[in-house]
Order: sequence, then structure tokens, then C-alpha cells
Amino acid sequence: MSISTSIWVWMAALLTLMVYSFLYKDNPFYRLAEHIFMGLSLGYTLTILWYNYIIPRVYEPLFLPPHQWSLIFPILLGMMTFGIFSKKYSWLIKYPLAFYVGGYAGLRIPLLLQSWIIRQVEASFLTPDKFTSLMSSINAILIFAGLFATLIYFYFSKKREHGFGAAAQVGIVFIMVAFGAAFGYTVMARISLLIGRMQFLLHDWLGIM
Amino acid sequence: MGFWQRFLQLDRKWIFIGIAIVVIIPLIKPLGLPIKPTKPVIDLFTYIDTLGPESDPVMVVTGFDPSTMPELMPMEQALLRHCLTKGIPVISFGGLYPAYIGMAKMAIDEVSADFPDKKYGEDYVFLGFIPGVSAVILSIGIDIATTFGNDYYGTPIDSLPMLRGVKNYSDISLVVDVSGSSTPEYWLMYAQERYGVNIGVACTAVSAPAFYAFLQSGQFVGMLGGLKGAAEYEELMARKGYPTGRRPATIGMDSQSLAHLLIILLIILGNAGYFIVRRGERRQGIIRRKK
Amino acid sequence: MKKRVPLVITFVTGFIVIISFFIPHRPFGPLETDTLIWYSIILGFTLLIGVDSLVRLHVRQMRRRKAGWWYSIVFFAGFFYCLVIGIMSVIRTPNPFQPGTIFFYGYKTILIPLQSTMFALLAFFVASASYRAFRARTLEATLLLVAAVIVMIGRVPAGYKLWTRLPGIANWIFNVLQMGAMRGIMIGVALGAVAMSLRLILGIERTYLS
Amino acid sequence: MILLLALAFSISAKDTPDDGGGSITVNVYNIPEGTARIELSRLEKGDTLFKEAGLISIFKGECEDVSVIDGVEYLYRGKAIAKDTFYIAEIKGFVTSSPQWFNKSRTTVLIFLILFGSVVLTYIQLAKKNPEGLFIRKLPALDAIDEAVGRSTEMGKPVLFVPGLEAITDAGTLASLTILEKVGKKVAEYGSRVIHPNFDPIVMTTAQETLKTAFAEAGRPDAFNKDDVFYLTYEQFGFAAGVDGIMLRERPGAIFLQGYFYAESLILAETGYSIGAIQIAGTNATTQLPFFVAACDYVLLGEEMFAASAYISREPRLLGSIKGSDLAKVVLLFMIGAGVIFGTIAGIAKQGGNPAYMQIFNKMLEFLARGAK
Repeated sequence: MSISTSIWVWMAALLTLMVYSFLYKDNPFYRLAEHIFMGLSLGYTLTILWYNYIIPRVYEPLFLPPHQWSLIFPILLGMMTFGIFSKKYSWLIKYPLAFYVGGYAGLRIPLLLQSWIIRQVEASFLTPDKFTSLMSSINAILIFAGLFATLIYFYFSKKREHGFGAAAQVGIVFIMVAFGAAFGYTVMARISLLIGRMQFLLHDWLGIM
Repeated sequence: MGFWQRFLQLDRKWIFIGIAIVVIIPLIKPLGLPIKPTKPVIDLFTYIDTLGPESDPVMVVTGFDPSTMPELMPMEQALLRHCLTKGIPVISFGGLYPAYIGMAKMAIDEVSADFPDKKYGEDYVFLGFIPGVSAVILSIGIDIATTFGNDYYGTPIDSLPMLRGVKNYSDISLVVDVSGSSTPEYWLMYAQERYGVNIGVACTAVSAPAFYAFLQSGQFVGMLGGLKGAAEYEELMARKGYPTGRRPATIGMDSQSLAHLLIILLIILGNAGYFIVRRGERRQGIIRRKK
Repeated sequence: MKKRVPLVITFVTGFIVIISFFIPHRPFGPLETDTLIWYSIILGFTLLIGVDSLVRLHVRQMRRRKAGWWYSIVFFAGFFYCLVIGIMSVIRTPNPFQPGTIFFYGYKTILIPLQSTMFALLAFFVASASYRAFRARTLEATLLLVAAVIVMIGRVPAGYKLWTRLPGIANWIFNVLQMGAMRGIMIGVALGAVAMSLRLILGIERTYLS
Repeated sequence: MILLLALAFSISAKDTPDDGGGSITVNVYNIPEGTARIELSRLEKGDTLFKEAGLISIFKGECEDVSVIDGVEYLYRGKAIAKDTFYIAEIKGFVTSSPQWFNKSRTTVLIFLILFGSVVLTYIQLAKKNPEGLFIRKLPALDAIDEAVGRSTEMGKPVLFVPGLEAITDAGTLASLTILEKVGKKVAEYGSRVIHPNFDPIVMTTAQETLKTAFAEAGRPDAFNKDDVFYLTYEQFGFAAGVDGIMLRERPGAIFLQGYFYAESLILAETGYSIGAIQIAGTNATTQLPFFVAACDYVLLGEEMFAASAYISREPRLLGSIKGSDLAKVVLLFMIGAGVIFGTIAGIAKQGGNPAYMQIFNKMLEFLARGAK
């Protein structure tokens, strides 16, 4: 294999190198790539907006039968956000904002209770089949101990004294081990990403592997 | 002492150069570190390997976009290669989201170029993107032809010889979802639980542990996780003497191992330096413990 | 008026959405999906505000001839290029991501490399961050370090070569030691977010309306 | 083909529970050996012909017919098709579908909600009546704001505040706004400047208002420059590239990364480190916490972000709600602890031949499992 003759491959390769040049220091090449990136991604976002939102969610349901006239309401709310373009009507945005924030707060409460809190409590229950061996019961107890100490660490309204402070300290120990493990765990995937880029440069562009 | 002190203040650029070197060199000159296939990978490989030209087709689903391509593209290609080598009919499905179809096209184009004797429509087919996500999965369970209508190139499904007699999941031997997100759970919920079709999964190293539970309960036939999983699959193919192409994952694994070792070496040296310098400073009374 | 009405709106929408979670009967049942669709429509409008802000920023830079103002020309070139070919592709084909369209070409050869290169910077940063942060300064830092190193090495073939039990230990750290603390953090985040949401609905937390 | 009326093969149908109507659940039992698929058909009362109504999963033996109309009576028939034979079963009487006013499967969530809500509300009321004696533990990351902004001003450098990559609807983004308010006041006091790039346009407009108010409250309304709060892009890595560019060119002395972040967290934090800024991070994204802890000077861990507003303002009602969710933690710990102990006892007792405890334990688990669905 030899070096690529495709202009597209060259463009992709040069952009890749421009971005990496930033690891050395800020330079005109990185700045160029950065601005191309910003411009393209904004144009890209608008295209996706058109394709994913305006056509299927506004145009089609509103103008094609059966007309969903109720959609005029969110469209009006959406237009109210344009109030910020004028000094006099900038407060108009507070209405859609309130609607937005309130609705999501309402959506979040039962969903968090359901899939985060109750699910985690359920998962923490020791089902007796976890007691199949000595090791598995030790594991189960360790998981509970970690959970217990971590929740104590997040207890805000009590002074950290005596046993309580010690439990919070144990909480930090567990939290740190967890962070270390999670960090080490993602290293692999991150290195894979770089390998992918390098394979592109060495194989697709330069053709030396 | 001077050396360690300087080492502790090592400029980040040297670390970056080090990482670049240990990633690039094995790519050009592979070291060939041994790869030991693990059970989930062997399971999936063996399942596909027992199939043949007379079996029902295998469906390979593309479930990733460019961001996870380095890990997942080698898997998709290895799976397609395996099927074409064994003569198993393959349906390549372009995915549940619009951005995936481009990845699917790249994979099928590159692999089919290595199999000039395999004919499109008879040995493999390519189905495009259909909006609907879970509705699409369900709909394939009822009728493939009405779900898709045409293949990616616009040919009616009914006129593709390979898909004659393939009505729905009951005529498919395995669905493998090559996914960078949580789509394997959809396939599990809507295709496997509902229609009982076998599911295999190929996913990133980050999402692999989340799917282990399903693997243990036997809901997935097997699993490839991360670049390591892809490399193991390539290794299994090589052991059987199948054509493996460039083996991008295997080549990458050397870099992966070296980069990990370099990071660990840096951590160890950093700590050694830290202790040596601190002991020196404490001896000179520079450090006073802060309360 | 300008603050009270929005607070009432927040309360009423929040309350209705909560109860609709428990009532499948019309008109409450479909409310959850309906509001999500409504929000996505509002979101579409707000994106235009973002576009306006960014375009203004660059126009300003060009007008004032600030150092490096010509980068703003690059920005506009990229923006209009993508917008024009994007809209053309959407009009011509039902899916702009269809391989073969000009939009897909631009996407594949410019946007994808930029995205994946930025993403792949993490490989370098993971290395530099671990070199710097993983020092055995305190007990906690030591634990962070040990856990990270074991998990890191346990996940590559070299780890297995080093000691056959290493991958098992790495898994144990990840599945047992990590699990309890992560669960605790998750429960904490969820409780905090629920309490925060209650405060929002009740109008106690109102920075967003300032 | 031969028609076989296998006695065991049977079918039942009932209105799908806990839904908004328009659905009937059909179950099949004793599916004959060798069945390839089961076709479902239905007869509307008054009609004479059965119409196709989909397939029943062999795996689950269940199917939901969602094409029915509430109040209309239907008769269902299942046809199990094997290689060269088929079996037919019909339901006993007509069924209809109807909507329900309460989703019983969500009772557990409702109980949790009522308990949690009333605890928090009670503590808010108590705090209003008795504002003394409310305590909140130290959060060093918030205490460090003064120092960070001060040092940055001394060096003549601006402050950078990144509100994360989520919309205003995310609880973390809302929490970051209260922190921004505090940072804004300090910046105004010191006469410095805060740069605020945005991923979401609504967050941008809200942050503009928040900072405007903060500057006004600090007595420097004229010092606020709206153009310092601007939009970048709606693309994850494009945003990261842009913020990195700002860091390298503006060289802020203090960087606040507060809100919900994804994989770009470490890209931002490492670039921030490289320019020597004090970094104060905070996120409710549990997956990104390890990276912030490794690369930043101070971090608000998860829930600590949501306590920030109470910590900064010391408003009794906010402190009360913090106390309320603390109590909820204790209750949850007791529940889990009880489950753990009871599960252990049940496990031991079962091995000793006494399954009674097990039944109670399973009931508890079932209650939770129903809520978590």
C-alpha cells in the first residue's frame, strides 16, 4: 500500500494533525481546525434540527391531516423565547422557562424515585442466593458497607464527630477506591480511540501498515 | 536528587510523546503479544462456526456511530468475514438510528471486496435504516418484507433470492447487535423475549460490564467487549485458518498493552520520585506537617 | 407579576406532570409523552437563539478587526457550507445520512475526523492525569492509585501474563468494592435531585428566574 | 394439515391492567410441542368473521392487542402452528378494554413519594419556625470560590465558568446557576470578568440574567458585559474544542466546571490544569466524577452540588429541605439494612428447612421490584 491519493482522506488527515498540534501549544492550525469545527457543527445542528424536529414534529402533524392543532401551544411558547431580542419583552421568556423547568421537575421526581432509588435499594437487598459461598457473602457485606459509609459521607446536617465522623471517613475510602477503579476501567476504551485515529493516519492516509 | 526533582516536574509533552510512540510503533511493527480468547467470545464464535450455507441467515445489526468506531468496526468486520467465509447467508442491517447507516455501508463494502465470489442478494444482503427503533425490532418479528419493503439499494425484498423463505425471526439463526449504546437491551426485550430469537452482542469496553448479567443468565449467546473482544475473535478465526484481513483489532492490542504499561510505569516512577524527594526534603527539614 | 406568574406556572405544570405518572386515564396518561414532544418543539426555537448569539459574536469580531478576526470567516464558511449541503440533502433524500449524499461526505470526511480526534485526545489526558494525580500522598490517594492500577492492568492481556489472577482481582474491585460506593453516590444524587425538584415546584429554589 | 383440538392448549384474555385503555392482554397456556408460531385472531361482537390480530410470543406466551376500541366486546382465538399440524383454542366469553384511573403497579413509587415529600415539607416548615440550630457541614469546594476568584483577579486574569452540557431542565445545571450567582457576585466585587461559554441557548439566556442580577446586587451593574456569556455549539466535542481554545487564549486564572458533563470532562480539566488555573469542579454525572477528582483542585461530589444553594444562602427553608433528604437517607439505610439482615436470616432458616421467613423476604423484595419496574 502507498500514500492515499484521495483528497478527502488528505483533508481528514490534515484536520486530525491540526487538532493534535494543540497538545504542543495553541497555534494557528489548531485555531483553524477549531473554527472549522464550530462552523460545521452549527450548520450540522441546524440541518438535524430541520430533519429531526421541524419536519416530523411541527410541519407534518400541523399541516398534514389529522391536524394536531394543540401543537400551536408549544409553538407559541417557543416564539415567546424570542422576547430576549428586545429589552422591553425580555421577560416573556420566563413563561416558557417556567413551563420547561416545572415540567421536567415533575417528570424527574417519580422517575428518579423509581429507577434510581427504589431500584438501587432493591439491588442492595441480599437475596439469599448470594449466600452460596463464604466469598459471596463477604462480597455482599462489603457492598453494603460501602453503600452505608458513602451515604453517611453525604449526610450534610450533622457535625462529623466520633463514630459518625469515622463512618464518613470510611465513606471517603470507599469513594476513592470506586473512583480509582472507574478511572482505570475507562483507560482501555480511551486508548482504543487513539489507536483508531493512528490506524487511520498510518493505514488509510500514509499506507505504511 | 536533582534528577528525581526534575522528573516530578516532567512536562506533559513528554508523556504525550511517550504515549504516541508506544501506540504508533506496534502498529508499524507488531509485537505479536499472545491473545487468549475468553468464554463469551468463544461462545459467540462457536455458535456462528457451527452454522453453514444451509442454515438460516445471521443478521448483523450496526448500532454505532463514528465516536465508537475504533472499537466496534473491527468487530463488525470480523463477524461479516466469518459468515462470508463459512458461506452463511448474512443480512447486514443498517441500524435503528439514521447516523449508523454510514458505518454499516463502510463495513459491508470493505469486507465484501475481499470476497469477490460472493454475490449480493444470494450470499449477503444490506437493509437500510427505517425509523421507529423498538417498533422496527417488533415489526421484523412479524414480516421482514413488509417492514423494509426494499433493501438499501432499492431492490424489493421479495426479489432477493437469499431472503426467499425468510419471513421473520423464526427464519433467522442469530441476531448480533454491534452496539455503542444500550440498543442490545431493546433487542433483548423486543426480539428475544417476544420472539425467542438468539441474540449475540458486540459492545464497547465501557458498556461490557452492564451486559454481563444478561450473559450469565443465558439471554445472550455470547459477547465481544471492546478492542480486546474483537482481537480475541480475530484470533479464533486465525486459529481455524480463516482469512482475517488486516486484523485491525489484533494489531491494536499490542499498542493497547504497551500504553497501559507505560501509564503504570509513569505512575510507579512518579511515586518513587515523590517518596525519594520527600524523604530528602524532610531530612533537610523543608517540610513541616500541616495541621 | 413578572415573577409570580412563572412561579405559578412551574408549580402547576410540575404538579400535573407528577400526578399524571400515576393516572393512566385520559387526559393524564399520554401527558408525559406529549410534554416531551412539546419541549422538543420549544428546544427547536431556542436553538435559533444560540445561532444568533454565535453569529453575532463572530460578526462583532470581524467588525472590530480583533486579533485573529479572519478565523471568523473560516467559521462562517464552515457554517454555510454545512447548512447549504445539509438542506440540499434533506430535500433530495429522506435521510441526510444516506451514504452517497454530499452531506454525508462532508460529515464523514470533516466532522467525523474532528469529533474522533477530539475524543481521542483523552488517551493522552488519561495518561497525564494519572501520572500527576495518582501519588500516594494520603491514604485516600493511595487507595485511588492502587485500585486504578490494578483495574487498568487487569484489563489487558499483559496483565494476565503478569499474574493469572490479576484479571479476577480487577473484576472483584470493580464489581464489589466499587459497587457499594457507586450505589451510594447514585442514591445521593437521586435524593438530592428529587429534593431540588420539589424545591423548584414549591418555588423555594428560584435562581433560574432571576 | 390436520386440525387438532389439543385439550391442554388454552387461551385467556383480559383488559390490560394499569393502562389508558385500548389494549387487551392475551395469554396462552400449554403451548404444544413443536409450535413454530401462534397466530391470534379476534371476532368483534356482532361480526361473523375472525380477523387477524398479530402473533403471540412463544417465549412469553403473551401478547398485547393494542388495536382494540374501549367498550367493544371481542372474542379471541389462538392458532398454534407446528410443522404439519395446528391447534386451536378460544377464550370462554367476550372481553372489553377500559382505561384505569390509578396505575396500581406504581403504588410503591407513590408511597416513596408521599413519604419523601412529607419529610422534606415538614422539615421546611420546622426550619421556618426555628431557623436557629440548623447545621450544614463544610463544603471546601464552595469555600474556595473566594480564594480562586481573588487570586485570579490579582493575576489580572478572567474567570471561566462552564455550566456543563445539559439543558436548563437538568438538576445539575440548575444547581450550577446558584453557584454562578455566588461566583458572579465575587467577580463583581473584585472588579474582574467572568467568561461563560454555553452549550444550551436557554442556559445562556438564564445565565445572562443571573449574572446581571449578581452584578447589580454587588453594586456594579455597569460592569457586567452580556457578550461574555455566549453560545458555542450544540456538538459535544465541538464544544470541548471551543472551550479549550478559550482557555488557551484567554488564560483564565480560575475555572469552574459546574453542571452535567460527559466524556469531555477530562479534556476540559486537563487543558485547564495545563494553563495553571485553580479548578473547582462539580457534577451530578457519576461517571465523570473520577476524572474531575484526578484533575481538579476542588470537586463537589454529586449530591453536594444540590446542597450548594442551601450552603451559600443559608436560607432556613433550603437548609430544612437538606435536613429532610438526610433523614430520607437514614430511612433508606434502615430499609436496606433490614433487608440485608432479614435476607440473611431467611437464607439460614431456609437451609434449616423453614421457608416461612423466605416468604416474607420475598414479599418485601416483590414490593420493591414492582416499584422499580
